[in-house]
Amino acid sequence: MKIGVITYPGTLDDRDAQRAIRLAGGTPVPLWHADSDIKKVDAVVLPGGFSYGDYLRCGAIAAQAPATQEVVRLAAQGLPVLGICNGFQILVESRLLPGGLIRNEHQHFICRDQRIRVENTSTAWTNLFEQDEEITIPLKNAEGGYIASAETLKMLEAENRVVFRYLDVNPNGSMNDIAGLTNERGNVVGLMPHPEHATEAGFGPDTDIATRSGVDGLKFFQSVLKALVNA
Amino acid sequence: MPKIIVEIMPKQDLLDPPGKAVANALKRSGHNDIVNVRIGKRIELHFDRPITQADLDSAGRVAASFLSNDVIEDVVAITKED
Amino acid sequence: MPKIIVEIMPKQDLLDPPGKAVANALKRSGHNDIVNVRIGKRIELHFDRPITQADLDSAGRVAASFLSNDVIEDVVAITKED
Amino acid sequence: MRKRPTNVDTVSDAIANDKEQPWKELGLKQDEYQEIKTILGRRPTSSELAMYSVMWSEHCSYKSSKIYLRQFGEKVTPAMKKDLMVGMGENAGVVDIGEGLAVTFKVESHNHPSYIEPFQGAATGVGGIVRDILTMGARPIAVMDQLRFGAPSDPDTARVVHGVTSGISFYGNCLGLPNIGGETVFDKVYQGNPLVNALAVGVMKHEDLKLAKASNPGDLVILFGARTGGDGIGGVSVLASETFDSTGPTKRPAVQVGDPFAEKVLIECCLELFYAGVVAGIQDLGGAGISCATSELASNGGKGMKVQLQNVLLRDDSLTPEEILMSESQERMMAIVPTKDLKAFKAIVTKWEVEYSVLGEVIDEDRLYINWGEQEIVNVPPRTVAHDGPVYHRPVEYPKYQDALNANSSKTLLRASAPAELAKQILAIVTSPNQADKSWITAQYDRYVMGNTALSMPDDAGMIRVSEETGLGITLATDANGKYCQLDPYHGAQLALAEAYRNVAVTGAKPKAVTNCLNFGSPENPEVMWQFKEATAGLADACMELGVPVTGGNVSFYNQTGDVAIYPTPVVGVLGVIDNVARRIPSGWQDEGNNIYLLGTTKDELDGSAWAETIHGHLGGKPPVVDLASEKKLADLIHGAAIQGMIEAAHDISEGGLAIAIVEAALRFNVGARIWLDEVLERDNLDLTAALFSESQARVIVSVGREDDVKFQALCEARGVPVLRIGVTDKASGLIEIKDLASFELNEVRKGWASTLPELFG
Ligand SMILES: Nc1ncnc2c1ncn2[C@@H]1O[C@H](COP(=O)(O)OP(=O)(O)O)[C@@H](O)[C@H]1O
Ligand SMILES: [Mg+2]
Repeated sequence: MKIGVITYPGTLDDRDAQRAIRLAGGTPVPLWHADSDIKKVDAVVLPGGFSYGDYLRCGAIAAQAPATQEVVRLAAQGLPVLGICNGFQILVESRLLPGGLIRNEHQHFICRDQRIRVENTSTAWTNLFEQDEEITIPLKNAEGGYIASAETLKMLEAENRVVFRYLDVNPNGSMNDIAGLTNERGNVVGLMPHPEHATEAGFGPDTDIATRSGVDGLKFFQSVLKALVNA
Repeated sequence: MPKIIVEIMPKQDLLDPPGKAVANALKRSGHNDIVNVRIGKRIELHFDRPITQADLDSAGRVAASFLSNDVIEDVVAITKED
Repeated sequence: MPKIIVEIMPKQDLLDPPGKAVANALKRSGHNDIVNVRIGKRIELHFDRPITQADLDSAGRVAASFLSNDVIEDVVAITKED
Repeated sequence: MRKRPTNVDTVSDAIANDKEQPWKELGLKQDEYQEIKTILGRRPTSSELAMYSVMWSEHCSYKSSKIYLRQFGEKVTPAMKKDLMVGMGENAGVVDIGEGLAVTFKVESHNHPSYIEPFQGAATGVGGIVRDILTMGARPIAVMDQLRFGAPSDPDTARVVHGVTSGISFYGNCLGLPNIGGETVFDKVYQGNPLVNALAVGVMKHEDLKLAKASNPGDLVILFGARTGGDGIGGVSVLASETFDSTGPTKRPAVQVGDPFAEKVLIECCLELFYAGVVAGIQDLGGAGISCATSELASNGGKGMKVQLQNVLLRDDSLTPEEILMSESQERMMAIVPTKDLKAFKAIVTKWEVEYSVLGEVIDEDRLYINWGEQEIVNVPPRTVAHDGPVYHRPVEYPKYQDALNANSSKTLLRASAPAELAKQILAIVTSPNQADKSWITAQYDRYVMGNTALSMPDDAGMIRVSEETGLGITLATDANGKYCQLDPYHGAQLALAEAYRNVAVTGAKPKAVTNCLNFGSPENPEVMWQFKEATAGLADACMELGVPVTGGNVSFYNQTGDVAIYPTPVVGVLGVIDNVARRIPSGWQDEGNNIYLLGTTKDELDGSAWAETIHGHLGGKPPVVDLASEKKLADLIHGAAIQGMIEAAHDISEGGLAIAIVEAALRFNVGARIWLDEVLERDNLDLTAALFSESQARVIVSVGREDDVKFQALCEARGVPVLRIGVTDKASGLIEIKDLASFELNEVRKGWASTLPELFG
């Protein structure tokens, strides 16, 4: 299975996303923001980073890129898309997901090992999790506060579209402790924490067993492979 | 230099963490009469020729579609300065 | 709601990375007449009573000393709105 | 549009008429100005004056430190040079780490700008050091930051702390470089002179090594990256006002604004240029901008250059040639490109949307010619600008206060003997700003990006995997103890090296090379110069003894307010190599029932300690005794034991002594321990205060699984490392229990330890 990873100017976690796809058993395909040809990939990851410096609004400039436009078009046809951190911001700016992401409540960039709960396991990227499974993956952002109007929030909750919720601490002031969302169809998922940084033992978050041995993020990428096989 | 000035504010009923932080700091330093602070953007678009009505129209479109995000922000003013 | 609006821009000679990024994005989407973009702040100070001259004076001091950093920014306008 | 200036001071003007020049305002001495006239056989043009004045400044020419820095290159054995691919003098040193890979690393100061504008000062500090690493042909892979702030209680400290940490966070995070460690120290001596040092490290294949030289006549000189603007050139305004008509800008800003996004793009673009093989030489633009890049590239290559300064792409057309020559606009590079490769060069920079312009070409003549349109404004031998600057033998004087300071030992300070009192002291030190949890700062830094971070804060050193195939990795630690250096700069510098070396060793890596950033007061003060002389000698001697070469570094003088200098603060960074990062040793305990050993012996050494400072507000006496032979033995032992997988955790003992080391090892994973000190007290003949808080060197605590008990002790004995079992880990209790002394609830200790910085800085 070929999974594309888009690199924008200022993208940082693209190689990490590619490594995670490889570790899950998929074939990563590097994609370039300026190219609307996304090489017939079976799914796309919009990785983390600071596309265009995150100036103006995070993800706003990247949302205009030819590759993003193509992803928006194909997402409507069911292409699985995962937006991580800056990728989530790009999805929001592209209107593939509702609401907005603003400056963290405490005003600082924050990097921490974050516990979250998986509340929707029917998406393309979460089907291997147990309902309400609690996992730990790194979080690192300065603009991760999720906001939306009261109606939007109500709709998201009613339609079970909140996929991930923060546990223990709400690290950025997100409404309803929202860490990640999906679209109506369940093929597009965006979240602030970074599953790709918890896919290789030795380089992930700490666990009770050993330093940096957490690999809870691996299931995101295995899930999409499974969804693609079943599709 | 001729310029068009676009002013954008966070939506009234949505959170504005930087504004809140500044409001708290002002309160701590005794400015009790300021009940609230909101922080938005002032974007200057510079031209090297006089600005036309067409420029203003086009700036309005850019302001609504790209410079601001209407889910979380409002364009509160578009003015020109010669 | 009565408010004082403080407008702050990056100093002219200094690099303004956000402005540069937006200018480039506008160029890419065909807005070739915009030669430069600068991005500053628009800060609203809200009051729950009419604004006095004393408020404006005090806002001027706060704008110069706290809301802006005079090493890299200029306060370009202080206005009130009732 | 502001207009491009035409009225410039040309070489023919300079030949035709002598005139008053503002050499003094530009920081030159009378004899230096005379020397320039002698070199040129005429007065300099104002552009030449701009170039010489900035290149001959302390910052660029190292004129006061040069004679001392030489010893880093001289006090070396052939064995130390063996893996050194590039030594002192280049943008950064390069070390062969095997498998065809090389590592380049360097630490640099950005102290003064970070006081004026903390956010931008610190941000551009990170940007600058990263470009140094990139210039060597390497991909930058991590950063670290070494910070010294004033007293936490001072009202100005919060401004600097917030600005500096968010500046480092912003720039480093946006570049996608994991921050893998650093230092944070508060002391009122740094009040008006905070220290902001930043370290960057990069990796490359041997064959990708690049040097900053222009050696082939005909090659093109290309400036690329950000446009040149009027920032960071406050100083040359005197020249601008002289040569420019009255409508022009008068005062340019003295600070620079960084654009990490532009730098990130520049990094990727440069690496692509390197791999394409289209760059014959490259230099980053830092201090002294184009003046530095042109003269150094030409001088290093033993050639000359012809440059058209009007080809420089500007943000502001009104910049004068002098200002363009000196502008310190960030995120720029200068490349030397063979004509035949121009097309390929263009394609790559265009792909990355990076602007460039061809400024001129390399010529086969020992001359740097710079033109402004038709007019010649610079005509100089490049070496005289870049390398043959003044060298000072500044007066040196033993400080008048030194003897009294050394005589004022901590021996007279009251020592507690009641267990409750000692327990209180432990907590006081654990929660003091200098020993407290640094997460408030480090949580603002991305430690995950790139997916190769094997160790970072709060472990003793940072560790990065450089080869995904073999697991080959590097370790980095930096240290400096200004108080020790104030008491004795020679040994203080050695103690900094010893601690960084030990911090690298406890991760299981082999220490390999050294960088340094020497932060001192004014070189014009003979007592400061004495400290500098002592510190450099101490460091060079210790490097020789430990067999680790200095590969590069940086000097920052004038860190003083009025007559009051900072403590001498030589930050020392040690690079280690580990053949597989999977064997790394963390600093905290994790398993149940492991034995805890104290390696090394403890002396009664409390002068300059955290105990003396926190409990008594005292600084005086002599720092702990340096014992490099023992450091080396200890490092070899840990390396040997790590290869056999015997050590579960290792944590070095430094500021705060054994007590703090125990607390830190427990807090790492929230695993407690039962500790007994009777044998230490007896063997080393100590009282409890010394056992808990002495800062004796060459000591480490390690935890070892029971099954390896006999083997480990035998290994220590065989290698002559003193070893004593002082406890066992205890996972379930949630306590640190020190026999006959006190029992600490880990959760309570953590609360105090973790809340200090948030309470101070929000
Ligand atoms: N300014 C900083 N930037 C990055 N890391 C830091 C900084 N200050 C402290 N740290 C990290 O926090 C941890 C604890 O620091 P410290 O107590 O100084 O270590 P040590 O006990 O080795 O002296 C270390 O991992 C160190 O690298
Ligand atoms: Mg340590």
